[in-house]
Amino acid sequence: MACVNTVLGPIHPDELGVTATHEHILWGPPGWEYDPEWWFHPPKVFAKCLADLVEYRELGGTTVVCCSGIGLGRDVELYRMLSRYSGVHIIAASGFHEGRNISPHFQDKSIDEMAALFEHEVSAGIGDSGVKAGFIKVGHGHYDISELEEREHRAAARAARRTGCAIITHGAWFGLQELEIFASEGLDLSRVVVSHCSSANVMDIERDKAMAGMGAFCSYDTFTIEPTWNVGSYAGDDERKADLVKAFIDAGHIDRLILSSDVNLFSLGWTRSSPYTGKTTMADMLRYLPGVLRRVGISESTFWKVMTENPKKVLPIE
Amino acid sequence: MAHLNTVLGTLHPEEMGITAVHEHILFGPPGWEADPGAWFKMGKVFEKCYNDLMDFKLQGGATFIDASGIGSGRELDVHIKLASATGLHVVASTGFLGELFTAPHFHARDADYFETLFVHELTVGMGRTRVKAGVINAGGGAQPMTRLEAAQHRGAARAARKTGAAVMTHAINALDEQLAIFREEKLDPARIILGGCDTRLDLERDKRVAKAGCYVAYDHVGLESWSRMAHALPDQRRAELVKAMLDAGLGDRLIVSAGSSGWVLGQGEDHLSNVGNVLRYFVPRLAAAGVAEADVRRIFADNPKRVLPIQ
Amino acid sequence: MAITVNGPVPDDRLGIVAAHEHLLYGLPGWHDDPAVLFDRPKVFDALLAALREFKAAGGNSLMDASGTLCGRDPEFLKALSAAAGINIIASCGLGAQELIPGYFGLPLAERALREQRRDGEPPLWIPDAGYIGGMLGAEMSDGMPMAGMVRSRACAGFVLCACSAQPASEIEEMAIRGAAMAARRHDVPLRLEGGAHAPRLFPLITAEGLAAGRVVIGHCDDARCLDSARDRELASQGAYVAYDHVGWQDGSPHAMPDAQRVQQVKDMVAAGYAERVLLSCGTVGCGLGVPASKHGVSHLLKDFVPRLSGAGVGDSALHTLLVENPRRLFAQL
Amino acid sequence: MKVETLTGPVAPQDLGIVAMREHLLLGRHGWHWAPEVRFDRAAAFESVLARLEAFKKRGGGTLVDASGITLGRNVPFYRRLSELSGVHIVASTGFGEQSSSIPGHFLGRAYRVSTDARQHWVREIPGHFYSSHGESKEYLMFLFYNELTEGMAAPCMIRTGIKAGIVQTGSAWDGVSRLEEFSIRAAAMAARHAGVSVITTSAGQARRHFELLSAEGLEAQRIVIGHCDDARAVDLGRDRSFAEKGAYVAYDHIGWEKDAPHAMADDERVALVKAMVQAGYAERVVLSSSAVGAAMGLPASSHGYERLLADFVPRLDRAGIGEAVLETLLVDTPRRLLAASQDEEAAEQLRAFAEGFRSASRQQRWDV
Repeated sequence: MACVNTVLGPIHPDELGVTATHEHILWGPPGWEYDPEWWFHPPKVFAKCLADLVEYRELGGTTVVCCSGIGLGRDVELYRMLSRYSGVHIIAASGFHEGRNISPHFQDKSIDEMAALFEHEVSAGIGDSGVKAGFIKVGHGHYDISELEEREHRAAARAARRTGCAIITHGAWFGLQELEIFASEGLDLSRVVVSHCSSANVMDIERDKAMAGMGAFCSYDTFTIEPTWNVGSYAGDDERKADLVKAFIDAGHIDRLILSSDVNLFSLGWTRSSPYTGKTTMADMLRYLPGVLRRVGISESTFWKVMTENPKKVLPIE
Repeated sequence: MAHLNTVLGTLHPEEMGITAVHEHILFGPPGWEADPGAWFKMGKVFEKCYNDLMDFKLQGGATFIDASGIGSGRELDVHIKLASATGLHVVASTGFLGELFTAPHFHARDADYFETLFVHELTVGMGRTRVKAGVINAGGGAQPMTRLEAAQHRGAARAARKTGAAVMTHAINALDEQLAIFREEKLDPARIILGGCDTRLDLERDKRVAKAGCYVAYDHVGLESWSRMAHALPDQRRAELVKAMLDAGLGDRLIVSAGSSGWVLGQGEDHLSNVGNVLRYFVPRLAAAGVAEADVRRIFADNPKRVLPIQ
Repeated sequence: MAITVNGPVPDDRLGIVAAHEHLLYGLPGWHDDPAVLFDRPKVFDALLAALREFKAAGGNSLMDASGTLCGRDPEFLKALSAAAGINIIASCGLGAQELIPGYFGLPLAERALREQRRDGEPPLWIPDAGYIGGMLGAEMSDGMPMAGMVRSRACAGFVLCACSAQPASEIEEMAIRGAAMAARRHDVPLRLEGGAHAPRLFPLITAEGLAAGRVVIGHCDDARCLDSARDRELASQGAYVAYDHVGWQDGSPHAMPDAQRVQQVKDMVAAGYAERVLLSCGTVGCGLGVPASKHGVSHLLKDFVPRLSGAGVGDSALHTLLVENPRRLFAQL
Repeated sequence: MKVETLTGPVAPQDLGIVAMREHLLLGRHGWHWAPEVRFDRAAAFESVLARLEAFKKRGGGTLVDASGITLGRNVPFYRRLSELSGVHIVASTGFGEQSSSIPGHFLGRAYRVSTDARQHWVREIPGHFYSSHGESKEYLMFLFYNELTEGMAAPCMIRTGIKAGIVQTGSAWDGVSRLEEFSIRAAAMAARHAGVSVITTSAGQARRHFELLSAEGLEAQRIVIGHCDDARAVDLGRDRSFAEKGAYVAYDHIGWEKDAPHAMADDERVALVKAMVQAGYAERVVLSSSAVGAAMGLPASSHGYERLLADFVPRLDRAGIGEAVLETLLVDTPRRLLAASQDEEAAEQLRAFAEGFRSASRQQRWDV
């Protein structure tokens, strides 16, 4: 009996509707609260996120998957308020991010301790809130999969096998190596979403086809980031990303395609966009992405079908 | 070991400091969600509640007891976010505020049901969470007391004896029946806070119950004569009441609060009173009425520290 | 034109309609009770199976009569309707006195206090029939409200009101007149729960200008107040009489054997009021703090209809009862 | 000359006996998300209060909490403990070892820009967040300096008026990473401008720490090399060389012989102290027990703060350390270290620089 754990309780997969599979409501490396430069006025941030989610819902979106892991901006009570007062289902994440963004408390935990933590958050609940995490987030840095990150991957794989939940990764730089680690742990690769396949510096259609062949989902989720935003590996003009998606669909892997925009409604301790670019939200993706894809020959109905059907294949927990 | 259940965990009584005993963040009768005319912008209201609490904190407050019972404005997520954002110790409470503030689902229930419900919320957690309530509300106001309110009082008394929490009543109209029920359930008077003692003024009654051990709460500070509530009266009268009780040597049984709410669900912004105004305006008024600084400290810090924690 | 949760459906495509069901039913405030377990995915699956069974038995549409506050979840009904391929027509309206929460009662109680207040106070807002009418009308035109002050895109398709045992209290009268106003303004059916007080309240409803052909008197098969003369009288005035607790044969005060209901229907058809009778099971798919019904929605088509045909009710009459009457209820007057 | 404690400024002569390096709460950032760490704040308050009162009963006057910013510091909690127990508490700012006390927020700055040539696509836009802050000692300096002069951060993004009195810093045992070097240099600059002392944590890189602190212009009289009694690196020569240069040496793990794997037995520590005293460096030695009041996810200490006065001082007596020397060790030296000596002119000059620096950082931050 499949279910999807949202912050307001489990729902039936049919209720997912249009789902943005790799978004962030709040995201920031742990420890930002120790840096007074980045303090903010909490109610203004809540009001801003609420307005963005309401706009997302008005444009047809029903579900947002917040991929902020433990200590990386996940705030379950805030998500419950946002979900309740905007009508959008929000799915919270367990797991971490890349190695250096794992909080110091968890850095020397063993594989089994991390697996127990993830399993607890998905099956029992996050802290005292009684809210269950919907999936596990892992990630790796730009240069390699470090020892800590490999531990995190193996722990996530074991927890995912025990709980039946999905794994969403950060970073496609070493996507194939990640899938080998998951396969060595005996995880069914159709439960894995490899994200940021459309990062500027790592577009590689052969790798994506190989991953899709192994059953994993490829998430092209850095679309609405303005090309002028320079730093980091996500920028890059959207036309090249749209061509990549078209090639992926032409290769017959449309059922392994995930589209999203990896925006931060509010960044904790850093700023997602420089002063020269606007602040995009998921609503901008629903407004902007169909046009970008239509120009490379992908119809709008295909876009809405992908946004509705594919997340329903990966997010539900058996 | 005496402790107070806040929405962020436990708290040692010594850390309570100046306490707002009978306040609300959101307050209103159940069923307001059905009427879009009563809807509001949650972003604006959250900011207003945040500003109210921060104003209270900057006036010197440290602990905030939210007296909205089940279904009448108690939203755990709002409490937790405000507690973590302002640094105040916010305590959520269980119990109901009377017939009109009880949702129909609970109308046909008896005292045993209420007892198990309150004990569950005080010891295990509220709703699906494991966040524990800190205080029990026993509302009422109907004269004579209705069956449902009597069952709620009885359930509250039994839960208080079982868990060691304090009971906070909200209206003085049916005082004799309330005290009869508490006596019948053998609830220690020192665990009872009689709210609303400044709605129907009777100094002798206040002295009588204070001598019996109950705490007398003047908890409508700020509801001046221009307010539309039936029991509004000038704050000067309340200051005189406090002075009279102190002169009678009953200062250890006094609680003063504003009974304010950040947002009244269904009626909009509550201009009547503000939790920060108790410290900003009423404390100087007490000083002008001849109340010593130590007595003010006793009313706002020592008395709540003695009655509210779970013994 | 019938307004379903997934948009308007022409009345001639409604097919067989179950006139009074509860997919989710709970007293207002059930969500505050930790003892009430609402496992949403499991309930979704169970109701999906029940609706598919109803569809297999030939059913096409279903009128959910939970009203605004009693457990209705618009997004849940939308997804369920889409998944099962069944038209779900949701309802709005306040139930009987004991189901109306304090928000509507508080201003009236406060008005009693008000007499002692001095003059010059700002006016106290008190809800009246017009306000309730506007509130329910918005549910049918703009969308049903969800928890969290958000309107769902799903709109309500008909209005319901109810009256508890004693003569209607001030709030109930306000709710009934409000519902009638909303039904007239949006030209949708109105369901009055409880046959006992129908004769006294029917003129109150039609006084608001609502056509008799839009009024459904529910629960006329209540064992506590069976009255065939009253049914015929109401039918003659153009209202619909609903025998909508088929299958509730034991375990509750209003229960009675289905055979008796067969007789009731036969009498009405014999008396020539076949166009004024609606049938349904009044099942509770998922009880939120209240007991669910043992029988399912398909009990009407699988068990009751064969009984009726066995008892001599012809196919054309059955077609009228199950398809024509609901169609005419929603059709252009 | 005053000492910033949690209950406000205190005259140095009122400090009494000082325990130079203790922990009230100790937990690595992230403990609150770990389900296995059950932190009962009321019980923790009670146990820490009991240990403080025992310390006070033994004659203790002041206690320095050397957890730094990210190891579980809770300023309102500490202030109430100080008010109730009567013990002056001096809180500390600064980061310690990178893996345990510098969370990811600060790591991003050091790594992201300092990577090697493979980051060819990083185009520098002036004023953009990374380029203006990466590898910036001044940024961390202001983080510590503001906590020493304006007030420490309470755990809800609010700056309290309670100032830190000392800076703690340090690095991993086997080496000093890039960000640890920045935090040590920043600690030295902040301490120099605020006129307070610096105490380091692990003695594995003691000499490197001393070089970095001195390189930033912090005078030796303001440097305390901590944990010199770590069994893995006991070196009397090293301690003596620090003492000659005017720095201080802290033997601050008294009482840990049972709990910590690489702890030194108290008797050996007595011999160490005796050797330093006989070498004439009595005013350069500082004693403490690094006891933990309440631990969240880290090993707690079975001994309390009174262990220093109840158990170790009698051992020193028996070993022949005179009363006058004990007075120096426990009262005079800490008083000199904790007395802040900030001159107004330097503070004013720094304030002007700070304003320029802060406006640069705010210019590109997106204000909500």
